[in-house]
Amino acid sequence: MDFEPIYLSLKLALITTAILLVIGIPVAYWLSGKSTMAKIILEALITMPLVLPPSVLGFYLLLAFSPNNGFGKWLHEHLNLQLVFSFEGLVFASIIYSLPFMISPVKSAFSHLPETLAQASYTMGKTRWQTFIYVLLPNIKASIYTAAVLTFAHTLGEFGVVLMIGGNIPGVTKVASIAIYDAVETMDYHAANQYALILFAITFAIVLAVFIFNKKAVKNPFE
Amino acid sequence: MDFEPIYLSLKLALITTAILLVIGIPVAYWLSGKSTMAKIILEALITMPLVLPPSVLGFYLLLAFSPNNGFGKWLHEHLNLQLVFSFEGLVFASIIYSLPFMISPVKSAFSHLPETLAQASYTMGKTRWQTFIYVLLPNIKASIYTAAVLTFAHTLGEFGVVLMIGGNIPGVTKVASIAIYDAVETMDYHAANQYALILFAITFAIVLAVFIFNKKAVKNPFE
Amino acid sequence: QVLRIAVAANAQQLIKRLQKDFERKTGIKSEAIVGASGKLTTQIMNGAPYDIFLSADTEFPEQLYAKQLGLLKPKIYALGSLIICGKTNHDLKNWPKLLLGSKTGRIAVANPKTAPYGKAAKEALEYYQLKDKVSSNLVYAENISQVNTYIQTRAVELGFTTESFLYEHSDKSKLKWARVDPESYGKIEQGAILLTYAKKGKLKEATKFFDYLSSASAQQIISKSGYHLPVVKKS
Amino acid sequence: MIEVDITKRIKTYKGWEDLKVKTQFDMGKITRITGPSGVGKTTLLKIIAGLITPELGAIKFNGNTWFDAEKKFSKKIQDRKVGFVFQDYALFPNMTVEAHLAYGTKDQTYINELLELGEMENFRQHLPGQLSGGQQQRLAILRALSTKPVLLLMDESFSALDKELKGKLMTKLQALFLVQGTTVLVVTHHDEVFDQSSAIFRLED
Amino acid sequence: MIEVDITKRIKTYKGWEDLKVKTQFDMGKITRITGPSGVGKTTLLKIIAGLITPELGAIKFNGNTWFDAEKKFSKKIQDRKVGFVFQDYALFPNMTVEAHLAYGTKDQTYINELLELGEMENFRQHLPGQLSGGQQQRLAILRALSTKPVLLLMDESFSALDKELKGKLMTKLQALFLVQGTTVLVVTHHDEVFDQSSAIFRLED
Ligand SMILES: Nc1ncnc2c1ncn2[C@@H]1O[C@H](COP(=O)(O)OP(=O)(O)OP(=O)(O)O)[C@@H](O)[C@H]1O
Ligand SMILES: Nc1ncnc2c1ncn2[C@@H]1O[C@H](COP(=O)(O)OP(=O)(O)OP(=O)(O)O)[C@@H](O)[C@H]1O
Ligand code: MOO
Ligand SMILES: [Mg+2]
Ligand SMILES: [Mg+2]
Repeated sequence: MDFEPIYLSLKLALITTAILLVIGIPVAYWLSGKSTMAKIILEALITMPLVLPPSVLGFYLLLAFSPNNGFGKWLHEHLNLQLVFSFEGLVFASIIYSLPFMISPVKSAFSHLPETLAQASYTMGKTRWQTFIYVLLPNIKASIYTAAVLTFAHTLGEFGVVLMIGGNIPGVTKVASIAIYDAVETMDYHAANQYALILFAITFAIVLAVFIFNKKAVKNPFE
Repeated sequence: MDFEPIYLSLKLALITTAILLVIGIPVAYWLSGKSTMAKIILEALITMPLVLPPSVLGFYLLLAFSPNNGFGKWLHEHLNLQLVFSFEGLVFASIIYSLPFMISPVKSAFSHLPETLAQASYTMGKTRWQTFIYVLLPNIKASIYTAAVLTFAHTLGEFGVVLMIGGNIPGVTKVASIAIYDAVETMDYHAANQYALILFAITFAIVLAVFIFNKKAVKNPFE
Repeated sequence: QVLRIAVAANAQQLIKRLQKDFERKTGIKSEAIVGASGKLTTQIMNGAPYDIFLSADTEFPEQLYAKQLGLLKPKIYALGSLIICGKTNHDLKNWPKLLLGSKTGRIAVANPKTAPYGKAAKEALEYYQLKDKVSSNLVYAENISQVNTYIQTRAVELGFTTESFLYEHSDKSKLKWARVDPESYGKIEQGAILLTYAKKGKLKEATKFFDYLSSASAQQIISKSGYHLPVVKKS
Repeated sequence: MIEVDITKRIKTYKGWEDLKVKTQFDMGKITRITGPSGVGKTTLLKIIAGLITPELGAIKFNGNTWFDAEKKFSKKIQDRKVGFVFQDYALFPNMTVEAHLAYGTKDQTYINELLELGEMENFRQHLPGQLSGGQQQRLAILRALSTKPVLLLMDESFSALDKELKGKLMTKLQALFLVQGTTVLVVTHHDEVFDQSSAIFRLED
Repeated sequence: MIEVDITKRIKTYKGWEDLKVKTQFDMGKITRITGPSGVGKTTLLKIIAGLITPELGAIKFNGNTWFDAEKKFSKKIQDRKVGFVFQDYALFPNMTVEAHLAYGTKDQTYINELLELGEMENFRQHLPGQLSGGQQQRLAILRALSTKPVLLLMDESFSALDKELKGKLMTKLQALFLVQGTTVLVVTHHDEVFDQSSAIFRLED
């Protein structure tokens, strides 16, 4: 049993979730502000990558990032960044693919917060940023945990995009989802079950830990 | 250009979203109540289908529902229900696959509501059900729209599960995502682009309409 | 219902031609369900409504037959031919030397575990003792179609694929290619099987198509689509 | 007669403390509940309404048991037919003023009567977010009345109203209580709330 | 001197109405703002704090322009250095009592001073959800004071407190205002709020 794919998967999912937390939450906050037509359109656009089958999304990404085509070539020559057949590419693709699962629920949560919370903070001389960090974020913790868990799980199971732009290179882009898929394709059901079980067990433990932690944080005040 | 796959996809996504609204919201509500260990574990479990690559999930569903095996056989003989290579099967699989995207954000939204809202309704003699329908639901509208949009888009783009247990049968299980995939695989990029564009345009219009409607519903009180 | 033929991804171009010819001759309409051989096999084992299966190898049809999912013993309908090709500036005539010498970019092969063409490519690389030299350049595709996609989009410089790729590629001008010496890899025997499912109403049509596969006109199409013809065994 | 004899653990500045209440309230009367901030007045009202469960004791309403810790019995909130005016109003953000009342009664005449009583006739279509503090408080009172409760529990329900309005409103409310035979428990720090004809219960530490 | 001369469209029962206010408030003094429910008292405070933008007019604070509709100028809320006690408190559900104050000042001595002033020393670790109504209201006042504002805006901020507590608190607050030179605008319906030494501004329809 080769544990490298599982390690790679967890690494990919962790990095993707971390980056999405950093990018997604501020964007969600911004979107939750006074809604303009531009914001609404942007929000709808963020949902669009979902509509394409992952492998087709992967195909379009492949076109965009192929080192021999315009944009991919430019990236390669100027930033020395290769987004096909590389781990960085997987991270990038996963971010695009999971973006809406981070942004949308968090945005809704922000928009459900009463506006006097932020106002109270502003009158205390706090900037928008301080207000965001100390007042708004902590009060939508449950939604953020949920969004992070969905993103994490979704990235672990992602497969079509990864298969297309990753190239299944052992130790670099051969993540667990592909290893399981391979095992199923070769009808090595034993290996498939083993991989699936391990992935399940690890993820289940992580998700459970997050939820229990969340429960503790939002405890019933009369207990 | 064959429009049947697009029609099938929209039908599948609509039915799945509708069923998930009906099932998912009450479950989310139930989960948002006094949190017990059992609920936390269940919530973690709901996330698990995500962790598997879709085609592998499809594989396990195929095994479970295969008319040759125990459960699938039973379904077939007693309920005359065949869940492999049939549209019903796709609906069923999509429901499992998209479940967490409906339940998790809605659950978080419920748990962010102040508990005095429900209490006020109970003192007015209203049952839990009435309270749910008239008080709680309307106050998490934004989250429900978001969850529905994510579910809808996710089902449209779903592909691995569908391909595995649906089998790409024209008019029955050949949805747009598979048609696009097919087109890419056969290097008919023109058709792929066309399908992708149409799917994009339709979905974009639907999503935009939902968001605009949502904006109108949650209007700024000082306007 | 029309006749349903499950087809390995490498033969998706071939099947279109065969379908057209078959319909012209018999008036029987058919539809092709294209996929990786392994996936199609799993589906058939679990009740997929397919009448005929054209695999990329012989193992999968044999497995189906062993499970009594086939009506007749599988037969070989074509021998695959492996090529190396790419949108490259290099001349591929003497490709083993090219790979040995100059610095090449990424090379796509189908997954040797799941796709017969991948296995063949691996054998060829071993035969020319290039395996270690190029191993860091290799990327693995799910199936042969994905290799083709990589070649098409120039995500890779070279790829090992089926000769029939050349017959579906519309714009061949930029494409360089060379046949891989059949000596260097094991035969890619592609097997077909008439499935038990056909008994549910399409038996006559399915049998006709199964027989048609060995007809002269079918063989002509096969050999013009990038395949060799199987040596007909007397039984 | 409402008989209350309960013990509830609450968390105060001293840590966990027992809130012990043993008293009786007359039916058909208004009783004012007073006491220092944080002593447990709101908690007591919520216990009577069934929103908080005490650890020990029992509550009887007119001879009917509403709560009995020993028998592990607690009458359903819905069946207690109380009206509750929450200290923080707990209005429904999605409902207009009129919808709040229509949620409690189908009787349009009664709805109009209530709107007039609270001087809210001209705010029928307003949402809570569009109301001033005093308007919200009045709506909270009207909503609690909409179900014609047998027992009305009011938690500091006049604090946001000006003297004139408060005076008029209390006169009209007292008339209504008389007609409907409502028993009223009202938590307040303000002497002028129902000052005539009301009993006082003082909750002490 | 605070000079206010503004017009704001608000939605009342008559439809869209103009709230017109033209007045001056003395510096370093307490001014009570009264007026019928819904007349626009809260709106006025929010306009002064910069939370609501009027359509017309200007606001000057000690000669400095805070708002000028013609010049499209509005001083940032953060830079106005006001303290605001919201009618509905707007406490931060995630912060303990002590954290609320620490959010406004780094000075632990001052925090302790405030806690004592509000008789909240023993609730340092409580979250708003664990506080009684009166405790929440006191926290709202203390939080507004934590930044030592030049101008304190209080919206019906004593309504949930009992007479004794209110009396003590107001005496202590007045001393503090004197020391810090705070200008105070307090919206209230209750005559006993800062009854001595305060000016009155009545907002009419
Ligand atoms: N959810 C809670 N969890 C823990 N303790 C609480 C909770 N709610 C209230 N308490 C505590 O219980 C005590 C009584 O609270 P209660 O709200 O009943 O007071 P009250 O008499 O209504 O006071 P006030 O006049 O200030 O509204 C307070 O000390 C408060 O800190
Ligand atoms: N967000 C809003 N949208 C529309 N109208 C509003 C909004 N907030 C308040 N109003 C209206 O503006 C008017 C003034 O409200 P404001 O809150 O300033 O009154 P107030 O003088 O503070 O009354 P109270 O003493 O009842 O608190 C009210 O008639 C109210 O209905
Ligand atoms: O079974 Mo295939 O034709 O190698 O993808
Ligand atoms: Mg209270
Ligand atoms: Mg007000």
